[in-house]
Amino acid sequence: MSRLRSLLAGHWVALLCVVLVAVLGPVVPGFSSSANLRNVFSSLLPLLAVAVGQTLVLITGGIDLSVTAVVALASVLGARVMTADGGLLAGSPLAVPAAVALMLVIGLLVGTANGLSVSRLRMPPFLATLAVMTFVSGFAIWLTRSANIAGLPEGFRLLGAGSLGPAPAALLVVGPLALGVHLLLTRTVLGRWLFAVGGNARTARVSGVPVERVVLFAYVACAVCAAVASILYTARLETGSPVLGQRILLDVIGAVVIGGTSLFGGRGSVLGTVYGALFITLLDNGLNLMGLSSFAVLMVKGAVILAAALVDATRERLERGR
Amino acid sequence: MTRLVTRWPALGLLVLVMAGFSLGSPRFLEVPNLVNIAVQSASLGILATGMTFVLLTAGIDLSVGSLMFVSAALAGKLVVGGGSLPAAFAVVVVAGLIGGALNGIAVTRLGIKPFVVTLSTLYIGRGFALWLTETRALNLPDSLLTVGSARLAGIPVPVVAVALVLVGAHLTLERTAFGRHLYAVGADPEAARRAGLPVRRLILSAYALCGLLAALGGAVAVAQLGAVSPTFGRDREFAAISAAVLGGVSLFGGRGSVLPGVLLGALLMQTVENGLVIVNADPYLYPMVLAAVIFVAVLLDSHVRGTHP
Amino acid sequence: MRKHAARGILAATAFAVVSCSAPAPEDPGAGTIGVAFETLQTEFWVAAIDAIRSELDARGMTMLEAIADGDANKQLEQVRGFIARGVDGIILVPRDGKSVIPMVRAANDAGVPIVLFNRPPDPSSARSVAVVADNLAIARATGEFLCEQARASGERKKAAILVGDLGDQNAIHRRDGFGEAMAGCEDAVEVVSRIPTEWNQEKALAGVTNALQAHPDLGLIFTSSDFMLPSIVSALRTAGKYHEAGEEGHVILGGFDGDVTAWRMLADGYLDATGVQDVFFESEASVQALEDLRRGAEVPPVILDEGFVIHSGNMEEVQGRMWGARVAQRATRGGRGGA
Amino acid sequence: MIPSDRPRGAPLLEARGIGKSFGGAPVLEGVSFSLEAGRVLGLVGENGAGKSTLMNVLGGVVAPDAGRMTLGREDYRPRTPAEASSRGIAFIHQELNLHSNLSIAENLFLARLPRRRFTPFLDRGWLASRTGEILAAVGLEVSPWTPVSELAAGERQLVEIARALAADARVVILDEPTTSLGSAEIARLFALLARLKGEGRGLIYISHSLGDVLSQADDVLVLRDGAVVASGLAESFDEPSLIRHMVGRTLATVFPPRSRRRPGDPVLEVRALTRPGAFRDVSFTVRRGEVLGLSGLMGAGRTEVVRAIFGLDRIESGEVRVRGEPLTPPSPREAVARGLALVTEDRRDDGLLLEASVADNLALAALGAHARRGLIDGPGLARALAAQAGQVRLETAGGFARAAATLSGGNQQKVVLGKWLLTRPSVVLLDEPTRGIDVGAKQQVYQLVSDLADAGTAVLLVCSEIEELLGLADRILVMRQGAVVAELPPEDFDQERILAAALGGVARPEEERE
Repeated sequence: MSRLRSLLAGHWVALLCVVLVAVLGPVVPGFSSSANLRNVFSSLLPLLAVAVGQTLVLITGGIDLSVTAVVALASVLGARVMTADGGLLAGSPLAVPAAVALMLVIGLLVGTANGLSVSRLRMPPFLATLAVMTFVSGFAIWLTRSANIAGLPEGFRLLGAGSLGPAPAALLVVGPLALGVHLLLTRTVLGRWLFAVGGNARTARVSGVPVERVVLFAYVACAVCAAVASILYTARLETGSPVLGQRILLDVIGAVVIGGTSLFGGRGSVLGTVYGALFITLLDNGLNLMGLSSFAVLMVKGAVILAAALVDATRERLERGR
Repeated sequence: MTRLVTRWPALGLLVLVMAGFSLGSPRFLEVPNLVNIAVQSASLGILATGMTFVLLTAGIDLSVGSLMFVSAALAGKLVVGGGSLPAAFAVVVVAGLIGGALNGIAVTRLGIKPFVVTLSTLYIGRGFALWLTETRALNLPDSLLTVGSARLAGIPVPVVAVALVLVGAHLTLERTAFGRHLYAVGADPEAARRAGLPVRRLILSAYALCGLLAALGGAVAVAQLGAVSPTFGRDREFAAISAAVLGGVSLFGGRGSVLPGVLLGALLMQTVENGLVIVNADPYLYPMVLAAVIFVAVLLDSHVRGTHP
Repeated sequence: MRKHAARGILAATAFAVVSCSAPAPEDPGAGTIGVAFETLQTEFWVAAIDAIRSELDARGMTMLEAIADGDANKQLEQVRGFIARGVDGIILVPRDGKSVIPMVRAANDAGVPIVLFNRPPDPSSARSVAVVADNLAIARATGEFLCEQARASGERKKAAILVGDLGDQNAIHRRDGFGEAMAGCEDAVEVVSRIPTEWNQEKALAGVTNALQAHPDLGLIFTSSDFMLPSIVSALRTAGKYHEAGEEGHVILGGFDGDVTAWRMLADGYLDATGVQDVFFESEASVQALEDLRRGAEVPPVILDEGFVIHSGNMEEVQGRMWGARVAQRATRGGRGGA
Repeated sequence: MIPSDRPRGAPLLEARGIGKSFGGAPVLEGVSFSLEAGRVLGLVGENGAGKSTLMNVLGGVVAPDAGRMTLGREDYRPRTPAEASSRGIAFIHQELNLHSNLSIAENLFLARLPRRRFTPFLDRGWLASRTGEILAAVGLEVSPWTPVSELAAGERQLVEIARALAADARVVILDEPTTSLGSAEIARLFALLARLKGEGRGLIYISHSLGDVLSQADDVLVLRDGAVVASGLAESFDEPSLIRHMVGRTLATVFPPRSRRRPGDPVLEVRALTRPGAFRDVSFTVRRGEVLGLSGLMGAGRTEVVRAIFGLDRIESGEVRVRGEPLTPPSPREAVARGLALVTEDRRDDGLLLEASVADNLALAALGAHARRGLIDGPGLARALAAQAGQVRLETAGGFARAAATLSGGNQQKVVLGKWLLTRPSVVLLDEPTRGIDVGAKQQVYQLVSDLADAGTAVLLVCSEIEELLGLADRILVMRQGAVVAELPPEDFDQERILAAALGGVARPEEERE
């Protein structure tokens, strides 16, 4: 039942996306052009990577505010390794693989810190990850003394800009990632455990679910997803930046929640998150193309998220009433 | 003392932090600096008090910083246009109440989760205020600064304001039916409903109060600044939530206190920022030090009070 | 760092001479211009976008605006959006010189002329015109002027600097420029306090108050942006140290931007100097450069806004180029609030 | 206060022809009864018989479609719980309704906290003295400002009753008031009920414990499928007749026949298990095919021992062995891996994922067995679930996709049992497995326990209903104050002896129960 409901929620948002396209298409010049749809797609992918990770954490009933800091720290450290401007491995053929590996390891480490704080030290996720976010992003800025790092190797930049046939290279990263998490949630023991922990951690524990490890996994996976997004963002900008992703948190959580994942845990799906991220990206893109002033963009975005949540709440209430 | 510290980990940390800074600079423990800390904590203390009302109902208000900005912008426009300070103050109060009440209505009547509601109003409010101010800074007349830096019986006005708010909120929460009902609603809304409490109205009032205090906290800040810039209030919600939680307020509702809880939380955060300037720390260290203090405080708190659900 | 910038300008010049004539000529009159700003959080940027808007209006062009709110990725998306929308030109305030390169390249690929406003790109093969003020140099000049004031006072001053958001390149350049000036001024000034503000007035106020507590004899304050001047004034007033230049106990004040508050404080004698970027020149030059590019004319890759330091000594002659002064006078004439 | 000289026989609360349907399905049909002042009406019925809906109608939670009610002499048609309580109806719920973060005084007067005149502030003096009086009346000697979180379960139940007194309720409805109480506390509760009766209040007593109903009630009302199937003076019923009315058929024997089981090798060995403050030096062995009963009063440490064996709570010293091998590290995960299963006493918080589907709940503990390298074998799992549901006789309309929260208590318990049996456990720990479930479901649980033992499973059964232990266990241990004080072989099974051991030779206040 619960899964059916979240599935409905996901499809409902897909419908919303279609409506958005139908409304904006004729009004906004260039909106339905293939170039623009490619833009939407390439903006969607890194956001989706972060959002998919966040979905895992929200399903366990937690929240991870530190994803933005992971994006930033991974970006500068990865760039440090491979930049032609005095990077550790500048010019080496190993530079790109080593940098990518390091970026993923950053995700692993920060995720472990989050996960242990929540599972082992029993800190409330909101504050634990808020503190980690503040620390890690401060650390990233301190490391670079505010400077951005350019001179990234061509091979790395291709991850952001390259394409294979019609598909952007990033799709080859995010597609399998999303599919993997989807299969994880729907087909594996670990997936069921994630839902169980979010549904009722006490019951899960009594039932032999290794609750602490499951929670730890969710935070680690979430941070690694953020690191993947960091790779894409960094490649796309051809720059390692200590403030990369500083402002994406609200988009990420907005996307996941619009996609029908519960903030209280136990409910959510990757498909829903895909739709949610698509919706946010389309909205952003459409508002951008309209060239509205920045305050109008803020207001419209806020109002649309609220309206989406309202429709979702109403729909759910109707379903419950039945 | 030991008992006090185990009961209020923020107090122990505050003592530690103060001891550390006083070693770093002899000026830190001088009375004028302690007064500075009190003045600088005023706005945050008021915001965190408002946040406490909402957190007690197991809600959250992410729009606090945005509401600060909206009410300050409205009142600022009025003053710049020649309105009087009392009129501007009335605007602040009304704008805060209305903004908070709108959050409350969305939460209680529309059935949307507080996180999503206030996330949306965060965007909407900021957009609205930027539109109002044409994204320019509003420079307010000196008369406002005079109020902000005045002293009543030797006590700076912002400190008087925060003291009134803290004591008022404390009495409201501990000694009135409304306050006790908020605790009941936060811990178990279903049982509170069965007991005949007007649950929706209580939650709505909590958000309205939070909005009011956000606006007041903004006013206290503006009275000290003399200006409202487009970044006014940005990210203050996180500071307010942190201060409240450092003071022992639970994010899961029904637990926490304004005195000494929120007071300690706000003082701790502001003391760290103050001390770092006094000892002339590397600017890059600020966020890391503050994050570490918050982390330790929350860690201690969750161990003293048992685990979160 | 600065060497890089210089090299970049050279390289870009070379490229530009070869390539800036590429776009196909068309009717340069009407058209749609995408204007993407990294932020609007200080008044300087608002003044700039307003100036660009009126400049475009005057030429009958339509303006689309986009604010990235400090997020370079969002800005990349916005630029791509403009291109998809089919704009005739882009004016861009990049977050920094490095992350802007893919944006410029995207515009190049689409044949859309692009002008970088206020911040130069790092060296690359991407082609753009940059209308820039050298934040570092102007801040250094301001710092040097403040240094002279301190020397003239005859005592060694303790100084504080309000640093902007550490993630913002302008903030860093201004900090570094001031730092360079102070490095050559150790006889007269000792920097005792560096206050991070995250471009937040409240933090600035608390920071200055605290610095005054730590160093009651603070004699010089430099802010990385004029919009934080009210915070300094408030802190000084509360401490009883807000005095006009020449009065006993005057704290030497310097700023950057040249906004309305700075102009008033200069006029009243409280502010010693502020570094000014010529917003009107930059706006006009940017729009003109776009038109030239569209027409196929040659445009140098870097158009420099020299900027200047305004102080009581030169106020009469240069205030006409100080945007804060113009905004303030217009506001007074039009009777409009907001200043 | 209600004048106690109100003439007997005048109905205090009267309902005539109450009907209610949900989505076209009738839940209550033509229910009528009357409650007289100073009397106790016992209400029994299987889960789903309509008791809770009837109570919700009385409590103003749902409005009836048909019929009318009078309270005193006035029309009674409550629209909200608050209105019901202001008219003098008080509920004492199965799940406690107290706010544990508030003090006793605040709980008693929550919706009517008094103000000091001309101020917005609470009149704490009045609150304290009034609460003190009421607490004295219910025999609870603690400060009115004690947070409820610091009270034991039995004390909380007394606070619930104190709350009814504070509201000066004319009608007090008790819904399974004894489920969380030990025998001594039950005795105290019953004494209090007698007092309430004496004051002229009307009581409605709802319970699955038919013995309690028969001993406490003056009149009895039996509901089945939403209609009254029997009513009359309590004396005219006995347990078998009540059960007959409730289930609509005669249950030949309540407990499954004890087959000739031969306990085999020791499977679960507990050696000198100790945790100061909870239990000390507890040792016992459960063998293959044996049902070991664990008896004792509330707070004797039974639940604590069971949870510690399963690795849920800390052990200070001692050890647990499964098939001769020590169970280390003690964790639920390890316990499950070694073939242990635990049905906890708290179904909602420890047993179920309420929002998740029946299927997800059933599968939770046995996922590993139906997966290869972490990948779930969907069809295989579905087959196993269907088979398991059959074994525990789980019948749910709407199939396995329903949320567990929507099931009746009995079906929820079957889901929990099914979840564990799916792991093919060799040791099953059952903590109050029949609490709060209806007679039919109880019967099925008994059968399951018996079947398990027959199939060679070792069963440790914690149960407060001594009859159930007597009917199911092969051997009974009695705990008192954290220690095992008696072990009884079947030939010594005797209710009196067990109680005496549980109480530790103190004079039994238990007579009223019989």
